[in-house]
Amino acid sequence: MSILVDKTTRLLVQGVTGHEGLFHTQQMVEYGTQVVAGVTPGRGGEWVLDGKVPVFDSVRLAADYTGANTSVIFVPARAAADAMFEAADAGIELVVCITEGIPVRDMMEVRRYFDQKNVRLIGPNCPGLLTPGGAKVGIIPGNIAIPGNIGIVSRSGTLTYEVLYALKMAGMGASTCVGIGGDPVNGTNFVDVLQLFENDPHTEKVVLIGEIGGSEEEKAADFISHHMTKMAAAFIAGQAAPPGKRMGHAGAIIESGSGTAAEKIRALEAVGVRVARHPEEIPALLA
Amino acid sequence: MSILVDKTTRLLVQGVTGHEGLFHTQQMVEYGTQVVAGVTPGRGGEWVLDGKVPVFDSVRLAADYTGANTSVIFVPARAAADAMFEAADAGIELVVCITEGIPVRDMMEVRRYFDQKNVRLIGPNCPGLLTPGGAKVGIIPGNIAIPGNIGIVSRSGTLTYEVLYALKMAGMGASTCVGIGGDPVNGTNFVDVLQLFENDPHTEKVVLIGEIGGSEEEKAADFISHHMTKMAAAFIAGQAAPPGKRMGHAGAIIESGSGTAAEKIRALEAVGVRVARHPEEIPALLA
Amino acid sequence: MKLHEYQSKTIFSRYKIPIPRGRVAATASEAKQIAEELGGRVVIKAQVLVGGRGKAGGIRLAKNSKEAEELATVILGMDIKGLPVRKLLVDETVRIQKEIYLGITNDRTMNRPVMMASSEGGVEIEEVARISPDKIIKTHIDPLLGLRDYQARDLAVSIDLPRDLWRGFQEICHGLWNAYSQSDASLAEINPLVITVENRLLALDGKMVVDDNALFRHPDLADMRDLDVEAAPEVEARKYGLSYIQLDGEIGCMVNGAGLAMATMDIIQLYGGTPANFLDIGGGASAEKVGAAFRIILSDPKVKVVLINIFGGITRCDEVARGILGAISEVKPKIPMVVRLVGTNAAEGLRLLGDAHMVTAETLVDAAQTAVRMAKGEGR
Amino acid sequence: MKLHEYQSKTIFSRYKIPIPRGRVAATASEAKQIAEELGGRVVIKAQVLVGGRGKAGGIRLAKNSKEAEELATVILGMDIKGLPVRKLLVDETVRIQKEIYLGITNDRTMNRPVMMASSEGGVEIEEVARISPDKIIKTHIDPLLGLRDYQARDLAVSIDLPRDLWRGFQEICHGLWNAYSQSDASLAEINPLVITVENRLLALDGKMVVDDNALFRHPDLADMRDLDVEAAPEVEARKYGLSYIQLDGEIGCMVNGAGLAMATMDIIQLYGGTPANFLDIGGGASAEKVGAAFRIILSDPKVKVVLINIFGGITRCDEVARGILGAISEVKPKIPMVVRLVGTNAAEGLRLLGDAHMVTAETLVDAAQTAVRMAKGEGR
Repeated sequence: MSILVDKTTRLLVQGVTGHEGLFHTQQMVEYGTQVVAGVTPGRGGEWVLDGKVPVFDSVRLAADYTGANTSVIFVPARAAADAMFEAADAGIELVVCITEGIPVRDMMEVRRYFDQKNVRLIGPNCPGLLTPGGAKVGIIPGNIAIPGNIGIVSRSGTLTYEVLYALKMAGMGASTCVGIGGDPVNGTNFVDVLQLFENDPHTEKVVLIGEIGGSEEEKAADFISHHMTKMAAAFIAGQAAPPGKRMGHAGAIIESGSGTAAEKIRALEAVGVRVARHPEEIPALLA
Repeated sequence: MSILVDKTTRLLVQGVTGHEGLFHTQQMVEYGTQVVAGVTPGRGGEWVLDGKVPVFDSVRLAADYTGANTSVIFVPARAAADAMFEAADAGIELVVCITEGIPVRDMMEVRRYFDQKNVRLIGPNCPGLLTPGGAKVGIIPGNIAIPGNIGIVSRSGTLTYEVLYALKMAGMGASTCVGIGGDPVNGTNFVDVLQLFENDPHTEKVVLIGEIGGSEEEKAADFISHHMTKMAAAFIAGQAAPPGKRMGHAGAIIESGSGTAAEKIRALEAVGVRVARHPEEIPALLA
Repeated sequence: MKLHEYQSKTIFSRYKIPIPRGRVAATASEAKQIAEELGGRVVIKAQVLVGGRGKAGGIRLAKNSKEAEELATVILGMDIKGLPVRKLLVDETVRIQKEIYLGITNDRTMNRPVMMASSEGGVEIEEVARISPDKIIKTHIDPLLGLRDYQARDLAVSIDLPRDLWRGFQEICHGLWNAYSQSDASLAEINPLVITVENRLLALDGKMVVDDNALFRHPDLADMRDLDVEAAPEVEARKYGLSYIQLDGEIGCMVNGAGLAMATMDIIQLYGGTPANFLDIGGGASAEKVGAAFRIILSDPKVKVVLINIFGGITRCDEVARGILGAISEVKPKIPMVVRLVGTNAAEGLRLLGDAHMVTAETLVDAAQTAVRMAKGEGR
Repeated sequence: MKLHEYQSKTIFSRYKIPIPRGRVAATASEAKQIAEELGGRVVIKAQVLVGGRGKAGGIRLAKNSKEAEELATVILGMDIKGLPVRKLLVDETVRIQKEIYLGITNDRTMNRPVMMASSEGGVEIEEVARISPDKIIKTHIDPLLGLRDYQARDLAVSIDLPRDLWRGFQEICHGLWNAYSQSDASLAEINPLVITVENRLLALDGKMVVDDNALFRHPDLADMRDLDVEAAPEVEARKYGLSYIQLDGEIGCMVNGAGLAMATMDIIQLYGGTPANFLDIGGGASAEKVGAAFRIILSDPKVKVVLINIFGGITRCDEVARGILGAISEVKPKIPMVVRLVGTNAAEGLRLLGDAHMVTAETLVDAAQTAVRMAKGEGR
């Protein structure tokens, strides 16, 4: 029915007592996600959300006491790399980092470490994961999607919500929606998620939402061409973006003339992916 | 007939133009080892040993041109870690580091890197490898051993020669002799080599030569007890050594009362290993 | 954040990279004095953060201190590609034997930094990459290990550097790597790195770009920011946590989320309009933020229509609508606006805006088409 | 190489670890002056590189500067476990609320450094390990990543440190890690790390051991070596590239190779003798090296016999024999010697020595048994 997260996910929230962390923890709990623990150093022993979620001083303690297997990170950018290392070293299997604005050097170190430890990282600078009707890990609004058989993977936030919402309006549901984030160096990429969707018996079609910068969309096209049997549609943001300027996301930039939307669209169309001209066209392409 | 090195080994010598490097390269060539290249930065394009061995400026160039798959390192201690990284990054499969006196911090970084890259390191501060009649990679004198079915693994240099020589005098030969070195942090350890000997159809018995310090001999005893079918004899040096003093080798020290010879002998005897009272007793124990 | 040549070279010299003697000047008389100190013959270089200074006449050779003063006066009066020249670097002149290239940047495909060297220095590296890519030698740096000495040596070997310069080149490589990693840079470049006729290596020109996200660790670098480089509205936007980039079109955009903001520009273009800007207001939409966004968009006289596209997820659309109304009553924009709200409580939000006689739309297609029509003066 | 308390604490303070105010003194009048500067009440600590200074009376409290001078005079006259006291540390006194432990060493089983903390400070950590091992909290440090902040925090949590001290404790952990790794230490220890009644953390005592092999990177640390710590012959041996450790026995040993040197000591003991030393002459055996080795062995008056055990591998035994003969003709030792040569050209070597009327042996067993008999005055 889904990839990465579902009703069995035992979630821990790093930065649970912060403004953002607490708000989204409540949203996740209300959605039905099993939030088993929170971590805020110095606040161990407290409870948040009217006694629903216990707070620990460290990830290790939280994981030991509660059996958490997934962590979502809401700590400030300057502490985020440490939070990711802490989660990986404590044996967490899936780490989802929402935090935006983490230095690239930190992320290169984190990525290097996670690759070698074989811990899966989603993000950073991402909206997280939503398995409609199953679990919500991150900040994707729960009410904009319904359960279904379409897998969505995206570098963007609200643009993804737009697509989920358009699908819902068309009566189409999602198996899992994965926001991989808009940073130039991140954890899981398009190809990783496409592989998971290809192997998931409950996903029948996939939507890829890319944008300018880097070459992950081209790699995705290559993967789709050689390894995917399922139907794929896509949208690439940034056709009107000028070169050399960062379009909000740290990774969304056309450098030395490469990483343009046109290139990416060409690569995807060349392998049979139907590329939408605008987000609201996606449902029709999947019909 | 052997483990790790044999007639097919294509050897490269790092530090080939140094005093030690050149002398031992000659010895290795005379023994019949296929020494295909040497490396000394700044000396690329020269030849040593009367045109027998070409010199390159880097390991990558040497490996690309000659197909070297094994490297032996004779560079000074302060450049040794870099030489090991260079070899690993150039795709060398087996790196043998003779150099003594490398800082522990360097070796911890090297070990961490090699573990993750899955490159095998022998040493440092070791005499290297000898497969009698096959190949000599390092500084073990070629004339003190004859081919045979006994595998030898040791933390020591001349003490090992003593044992090889005693075996030769008794008409007993070696499959391969592996000097793993006397430093506290090194590459391959006793257990790794015992595993290789256990799997080698031409090795029938093994000799382990340990010394005070650390707990590798205890780990070896544990391994022998659970995973070895072949007969094992051992000698442990340092029964008369006082605690708290480094006995020449950086790793040969009894610290906080642990790492004594008595402990190690007890551990080995407890799993049926015959422990010699002195090196010359070894051949009798194997008979 | 881009650093000026003089700032980059000052950082390089802290890491033992040899640079020409010289100093920065803000006036012609300072330039004259520096020229005197350096023996008269100097090169005067405009400090502006764009390429092509030389071709624009921003780099000139002075034979003596009087000429230095004259040329400084000329260059300080220049605008280069729209940027005013406020500072000059006055450097000793150097007799050059050969120009090479050395740089580091992040390779996002490999998730690690890459050091590049080329025997073809003095021209833009992108140019070398286009014409003779085999002249660029690359080595990737493990972020946990840092640059290894053998890697620097391999570069020296591969660009056929004379052997007597290897040691010095390796030291420069390590200096550049340390400057790069310890400054959280995303680019550090020496172009050209020259071999002088005296057979010394010297970093003649330098460029660094620092990761904005890491400036919290580098207050000294943050202080180096040159506000002249960016359009004033972009500077203003950053103050309010808005991400704004000015473009050439007629339809101003206000969107929440970077991806959606790009998609909004794209759909405007798709239907024949031209976006005037990229603007991401980020999470939430307080009257204060929306107001600042309005002011910034409207500061562009080319803007004929504003298209507001908000996806209400966690943020509720009725709250956003109230923010917009508050901002409008304060800013009082005189040009038409099209508002599209979607998601949580969108109906209520659209009702509030409709009551205030604003043009509302339900779909992105509808909003874009309406905005394009209005920009063309065709009314709704 | 062990560093003195005052040296270790000076290094700690460079890494922002808070230490008591204080200074080192070499004379009683200096101690008096420092005490005056610190307000009179001070603690005077003998700077010797052995444990148990306190029990030996090497640490005393002075109520005023006059008493400081008197106590300094006493302590500077002491020998502690055979080591003369040449320097004192004069520190301000501190009111202590609690003593904790913090240290780093290399864990050779894990091939990485380990940081240890304990709520039981002020006693030897080995003692804590023996009595209540669960009171020692350990965290291993990835040599490529360094200490992570969460690890320091986890230690603070695990030793039940009050929360208001966490931030300060984490900073001390980072300071200690940086001091450790940047000094190539094999031990860096703060014991006790105290919480004062004013609720401050303070490193009251400090110990560092630095990797001898890494001293080439740290000339400043190499200069700190205290030659008083080592027996004079050990210092002398290092000059010649010999590795020598003096023991209590009667049979002096000269061997090539550390493992074989230990095995030689072992076999002497096996046959009822007592080794007088460990001595590895390393590779080769020049007359100069052998001569120095003889002089060092013979400087020990307990030595009754010398056993020379050389395995000729790369080195040829006849060359070694000539080296021995050369050294003997120069040093002229007056006690008997047993020489065993084995390996390449052993026969020739033994013949040369036999001609010079030396006792030779072919096997290690024979050599050891002969030496033991001779030491007991039983002749060959």
